[in-house]
Amino acid sequence: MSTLEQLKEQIRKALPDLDVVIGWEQGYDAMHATPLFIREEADIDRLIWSPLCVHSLGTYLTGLTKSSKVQKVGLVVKGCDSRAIVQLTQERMIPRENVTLFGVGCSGCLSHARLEYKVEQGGHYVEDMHAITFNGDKVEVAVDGGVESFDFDTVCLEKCLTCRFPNAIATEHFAGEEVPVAPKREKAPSLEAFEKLPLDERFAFWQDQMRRCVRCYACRNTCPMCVCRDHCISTSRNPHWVSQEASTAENFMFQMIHTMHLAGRCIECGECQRACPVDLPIMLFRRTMVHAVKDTFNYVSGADPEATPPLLTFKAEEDNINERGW
Amino acid sequence: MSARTGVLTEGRELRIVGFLCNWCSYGGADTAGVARFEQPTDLRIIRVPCSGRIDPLFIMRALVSGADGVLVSGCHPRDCHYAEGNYYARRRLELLKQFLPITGIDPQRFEYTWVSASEGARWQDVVTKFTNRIHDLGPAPRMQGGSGYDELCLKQIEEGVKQGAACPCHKERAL
Amino acid sequence: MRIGVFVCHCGSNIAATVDCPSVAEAAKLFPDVVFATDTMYACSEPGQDGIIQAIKEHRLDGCVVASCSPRMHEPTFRRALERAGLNRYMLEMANIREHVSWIGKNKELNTGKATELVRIAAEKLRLNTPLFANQFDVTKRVLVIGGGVAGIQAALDCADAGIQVIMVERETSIGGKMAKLDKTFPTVDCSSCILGPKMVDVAQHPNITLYAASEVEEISGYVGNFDVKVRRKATYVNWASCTGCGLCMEKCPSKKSHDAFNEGVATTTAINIPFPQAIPKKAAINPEFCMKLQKGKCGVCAKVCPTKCIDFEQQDTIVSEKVGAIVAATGYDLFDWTVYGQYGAGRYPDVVTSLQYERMMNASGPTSGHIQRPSDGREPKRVVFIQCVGSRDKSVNRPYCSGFCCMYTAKQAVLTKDHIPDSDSYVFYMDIRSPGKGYDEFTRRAQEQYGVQYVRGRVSMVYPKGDVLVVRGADTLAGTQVEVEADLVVLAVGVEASKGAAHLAEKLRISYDQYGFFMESHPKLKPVETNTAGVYLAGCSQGPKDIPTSVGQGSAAAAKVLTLFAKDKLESDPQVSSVNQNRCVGCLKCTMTCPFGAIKDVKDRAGNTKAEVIETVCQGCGICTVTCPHGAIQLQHFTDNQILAEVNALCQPELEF
Amino acid sequence: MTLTIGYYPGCSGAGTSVEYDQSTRAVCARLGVTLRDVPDWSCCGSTPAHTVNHVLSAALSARNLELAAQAGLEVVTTPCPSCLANLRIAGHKMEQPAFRDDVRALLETECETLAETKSTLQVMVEEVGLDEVQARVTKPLAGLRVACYYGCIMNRPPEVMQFDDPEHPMAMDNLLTACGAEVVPFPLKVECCGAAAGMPRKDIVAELSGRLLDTAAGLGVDAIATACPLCQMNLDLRQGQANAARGTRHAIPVFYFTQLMGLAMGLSAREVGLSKLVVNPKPCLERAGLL
Amino acid sequence: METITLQKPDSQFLRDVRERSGQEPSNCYQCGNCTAGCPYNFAYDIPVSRIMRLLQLGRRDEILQCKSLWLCATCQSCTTRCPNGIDVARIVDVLRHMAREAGYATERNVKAFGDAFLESVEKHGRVFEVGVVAGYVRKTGRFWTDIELGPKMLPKGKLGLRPHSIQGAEHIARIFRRYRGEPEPAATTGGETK
Repeated sequence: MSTLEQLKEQIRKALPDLDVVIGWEQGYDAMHATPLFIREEADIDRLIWSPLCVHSLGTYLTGLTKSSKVQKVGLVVKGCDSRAIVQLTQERMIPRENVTLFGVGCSGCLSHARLEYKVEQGGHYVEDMHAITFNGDKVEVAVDGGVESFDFDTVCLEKCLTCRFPNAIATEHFAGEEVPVAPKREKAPSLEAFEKLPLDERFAFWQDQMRRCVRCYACRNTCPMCVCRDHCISTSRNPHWVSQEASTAENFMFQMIHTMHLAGRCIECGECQRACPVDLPIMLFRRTMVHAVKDTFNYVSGADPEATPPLLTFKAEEDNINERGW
Repeated sequence: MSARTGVLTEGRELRIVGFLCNWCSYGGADTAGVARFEQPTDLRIIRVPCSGRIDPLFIMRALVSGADGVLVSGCHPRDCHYAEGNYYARRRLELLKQFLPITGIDPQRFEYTWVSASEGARWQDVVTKFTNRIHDLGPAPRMQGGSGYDELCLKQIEEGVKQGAACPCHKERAL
Repeated sequence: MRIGVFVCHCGSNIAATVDCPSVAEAAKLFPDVVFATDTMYACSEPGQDGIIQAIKEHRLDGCVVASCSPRMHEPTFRRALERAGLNRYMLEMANIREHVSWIGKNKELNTGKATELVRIAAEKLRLNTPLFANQFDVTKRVLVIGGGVAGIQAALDCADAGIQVIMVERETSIGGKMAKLDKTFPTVDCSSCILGPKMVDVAQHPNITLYAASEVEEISGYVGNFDVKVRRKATYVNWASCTGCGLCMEKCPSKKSHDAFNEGVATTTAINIPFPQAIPKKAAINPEFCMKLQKGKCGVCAKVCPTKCIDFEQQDTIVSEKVGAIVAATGYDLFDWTVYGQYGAGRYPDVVTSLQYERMMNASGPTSGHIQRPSDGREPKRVVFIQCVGSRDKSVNRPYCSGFCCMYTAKQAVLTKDHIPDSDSYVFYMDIRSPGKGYDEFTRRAQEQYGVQYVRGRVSMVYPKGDVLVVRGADTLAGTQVEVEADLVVLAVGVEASKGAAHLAEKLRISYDQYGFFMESHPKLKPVETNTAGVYLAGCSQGPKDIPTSVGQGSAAAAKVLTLFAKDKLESDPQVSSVNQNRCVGCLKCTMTCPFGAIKDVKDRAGNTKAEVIETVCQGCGICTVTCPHGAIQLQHFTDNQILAEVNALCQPELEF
Repeated sequence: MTLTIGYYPGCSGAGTSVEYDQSTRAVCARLGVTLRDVPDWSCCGSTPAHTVNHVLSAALSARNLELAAQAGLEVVTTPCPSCLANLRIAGHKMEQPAFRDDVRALLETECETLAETKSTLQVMVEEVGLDEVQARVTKPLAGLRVACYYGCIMNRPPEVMQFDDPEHPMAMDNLLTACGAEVVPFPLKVECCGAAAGMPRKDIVAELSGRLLDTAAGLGVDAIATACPLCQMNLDLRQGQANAARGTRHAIPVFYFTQLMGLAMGLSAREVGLSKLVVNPKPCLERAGLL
Repeated sequence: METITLQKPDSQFLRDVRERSGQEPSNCYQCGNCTAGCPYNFAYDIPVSRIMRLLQLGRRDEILQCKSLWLCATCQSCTTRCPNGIDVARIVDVLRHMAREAGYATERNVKAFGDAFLESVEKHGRVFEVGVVAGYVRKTGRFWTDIELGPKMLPKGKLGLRPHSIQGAEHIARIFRRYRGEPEPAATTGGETK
């Protein structure tokens, strides 16, 4: 039985006890998947599982579990998605007992942005792509009557290159085989490249990038860890951290709030950057903070439901904080 | 002492914001004042009850809004008036310090330290050292300009449309 | 909002280096500022009246006072505002003295800085709101830590006023250092004759509970409601039945035990009552020297004890007490003088400390008051006193003056002459510090009547030559080197904070200086208060002091306690955190970081979890405010918006120049 | 034990304290310590140089430290405390960049790496160790009452010398105790003997060394052990001058501690250069049954 | 005794000493410990603690003309025991340099001995003790200096009669020349001129 069939079977069995199960279905074209809300058995047939299933569905959880209509939720999760659930559980943001997780192992998801860039580079229009096949290490795209083939590593999400959690953790169900843990890179290549720049060039880069931010808050809305929802301090008057002025500096300040609020919490799902309509490389911020947390507190978020997040605790003698003799 | 501070007071002041806890460091700064320990004048102190009250975002806010340097000081570890505030502060501030370089903001522009209410001389030393450092770094670069659709961007769109290409924003396909 | 700004000259303290009128002038342009003026002394009566009058005249809603540190005069101006009918929290201060005028000489820069500090304060004030205090109950019991003369005085004063007192003493008897002294200066009256009755009063007072051989283990709570855990150390003697008969001491075969009370001048028995006047007069076993506890053999004391109170199995016990106030009177210890290699570093038996010398002179001491050289028991004929050993010496990190050594050295020199009329005494001193009633006359008498040779200069080295000690020093008044042969050398060893003081300070959450002395709230105006409400200081725990000053401070601390207890309810500081229940998402992260357990979870009407602050428990640190990602819990008077207003006031384009 | 270490004998080692040099080499050989002379070493400048100029003094010293480092010697030992002080102070002060530059200008060399200096006494105690010394003793110095005299600059100032107690050093006491001698506590261990004032102002030396001799005599010692050529010379060679000036009749032999160590390890009187001593050591050694 | 005018301290002198020694004379509180421990005090004309006091008062000439500066053997007693951590020996060393520069040498023989010593170093790279004595005698005319010791030392082989020069002697000599600011002999500096 394929992973998908197993998954469907598990959902079919569990569905009577659940109000809704969220998975993915084929989207508006061959290139995209969209979230699927399974409320009755007939919906199960529409479920798909492929590298197109990029969305971290945990982002719906905090909203859903608060709704009076929904009591029990089922969720299909990849490794990265499951870390979000672990982290939310740790922070007591969701009633974990009301959530049923259907885990899968994942060998990487498609980065639409990278694929589209490659297709455009090949002289095609993005709109002309009409089929996609995942064939081991290769991705084949039907475009303009021909087929373009790419190495999967060149068009997958960057997070998949460094992924240490390919298999969903702490789930009630698990479908298919476990995928071996084999990160291809130690550090994200984009971060490695960026860190080679001197400070002034980095600043100039962000000046340029932040100018483009339209403050649509897509990055925030899609973030599974952004639990404040209506009470985000980036859009409130009290407290009033960011002015409504459309300026580069205020855009940057908003990004800083998002980063600092994710310190010790970010599970690197990359949804923020994926959702960004102007493709701001904000994962550079996230990853830097994740590395800082790992180096300083030896802490990996979303890995252990029992752990205490690093900023909610302390040690009188910190192991790795060098106070620089001031 | 004046030999050390003289150079600075002759030049232009830079914008240095200090966040000090009320019980130790603010008192230490008072002690330095009572002892007439001369210091550079650039620093402006904001009093907070405890270093644990200092949100790293205050520091970010100051740096984004044009501060050339931010100095945070609290009670020495183990001496917090509220027992634990400086321990939390240390974790938060350390992460900020490590994060800053990715933004292109020189992490040297932010420092956190511990000064007790009795350490007037130490406070003088910290202020002088930090102010000297900020003067060595010079004024901080500022994020400038409006947001994505300011004139520059509009011009680019206009050009893009002329050439029949898609919106230039979407041209840049970052990873 | 209508804001008034008052820029204080503080005489010339501020005005000398800050152009106060132009600061006031600039302040008039700040948002909401409707009135600004400069004033000679804002804190003086006319100054305060001026503020009150301006509030009324200009219908002000709040005031900015630019003057000294808020740590100095914030309460003063808050009261002034209240007298004018405003809420006390509608005040902001700009510290333009300690942080401006006193640390920079450039008037132009100082004036600019002062103006900006006023601006910060005004911007914050615009967001201030009136705050009102809550009331809570007081436990009218006091904990006195340390049973020296300062602690005894504080305890007796409180107890006499009808307050229950818990006294905790580390040693097996109260009395502290004073109990060891022979005579006291400048009256040369017997120390134990004046202290003894007070010690007995402590033992017999119905309002005093004494825990000797005990230490404070843990303190939690807050002013009016402290929870204290006291560790009663095992003495291996059941004190409830010990009568202090001393039979065990007579029979104990382990007679080489360290005698801490006698400063090691003599030895004592493993089971002992430290001195005849000890309070409580109970025996205790020093386990280091007890053969039964060390090797399992002996047990003689248990056999001879008429009340069978020896218990070799005894363990430490913890008792809990609730108190409303705490007096820390932990006293001092002597500096470890053995770092002075040039004085023999403890190798020469005839070089003794001043406290050892007290025991040697004391009629109830090991030699019954006969001064004898520790090396050969001979009566010394030439005694050299060296002052400032571990005082005023930066090289051993003790730059401060220990205060009372000059006086006790003079006393000891005088007593030496009394004990041994044909003796000569020499005192090496740097300066004679004798500011006290009858003090300087006393040091003069030592020189004029008793013929003590005072030599102004330090001693460079002491070395043995035959059976005498050669003391080589300087006489800077004669301008040369001097040498004297001595039979006995007495070092006036400086004092330092008592061992473990810093550790206790951490438990009490009070500050201490780099030498371990507890920090008072204000060096002049609040000498017995600390920065932690309800915790007071007495005696040498705060800094070196002589007996009358320690006693005075003990009474002062008691007065502070009684003042606190004079009210049935205390007002809590309204500068505490408060939860905006609309914003709270019930994650309760704030409860995880709160050091005081001041936040509890409650359910709102819809059954959603929300955080709620227990106002009397909240201490106002603001850790929760930073923890909360949604800004739902805000520390009143230091809200995000208030601090942001200050940041924004400082960091904005128009301030560039 | 195998230990190789740089060796800086100092000018007096080739002259007035030839027996110190000789006995040091002999004892080291016996202990398995290989001494490699600093190639083409020159005078450290001694007291006269630092009384004239600190940079000149440091340059004269640093030349040797650099030569040693170039020869692959990380640590150099010198028996002479005066050399030791100059070499160590030079190294210490050259940690300041400005001072280092001044020295470079005189030296014309880079002074990139400089060897560290330790006294031979320190090497004996810290590198060789008391146990090792004790193990080599074949003729314990039993019955020899010795006062150990360190001189004023072997341990001072402590920040620079970083060895033993500045007021009550014990290294030599422990060393000679390990060799079986009866070491008496000598209170004036670090008092100055008069140092280089000998030639221009011998009255000073007579007074200061005289005091030391008086004190030692008062303790009833058979001999004094020293670790400094200048001290040894002042106490030994000038003992007669001190006697004359102060009307005393001391005849206390003054050894180098290495000579006594050598004797304890079975070296001959010739091997440790006993004949070079001015006050005849024979009677005291014979009394103690060591000759 | 002379009345000291307090208004006119030689503050330049004080600054020089402070700079060259790296020590702060105002840290001294006149406890006298340096004098107390000074082995040479009996031979001094001004005790070291008084030198410190005169230094605080800016009394340049009195200090630079005193004999004590020349008698100090830098035994470090004062430095080791100063309660204020002042390197007193270093200050005296610096004062001696300044006295030398100012042309004062109130203990001529001490200076002569030092000069003779350094001459020997400059010439041979190492000290040649007979040479030092000879140089000293030449400078002072004190032929009978320690002459009685000669017979004790010569037979013991302690006074080498031949100087031992080293290969690097020329390097040492260059150090001295550069120190004095003398030009190098043409042979070593030529060749660069165009």
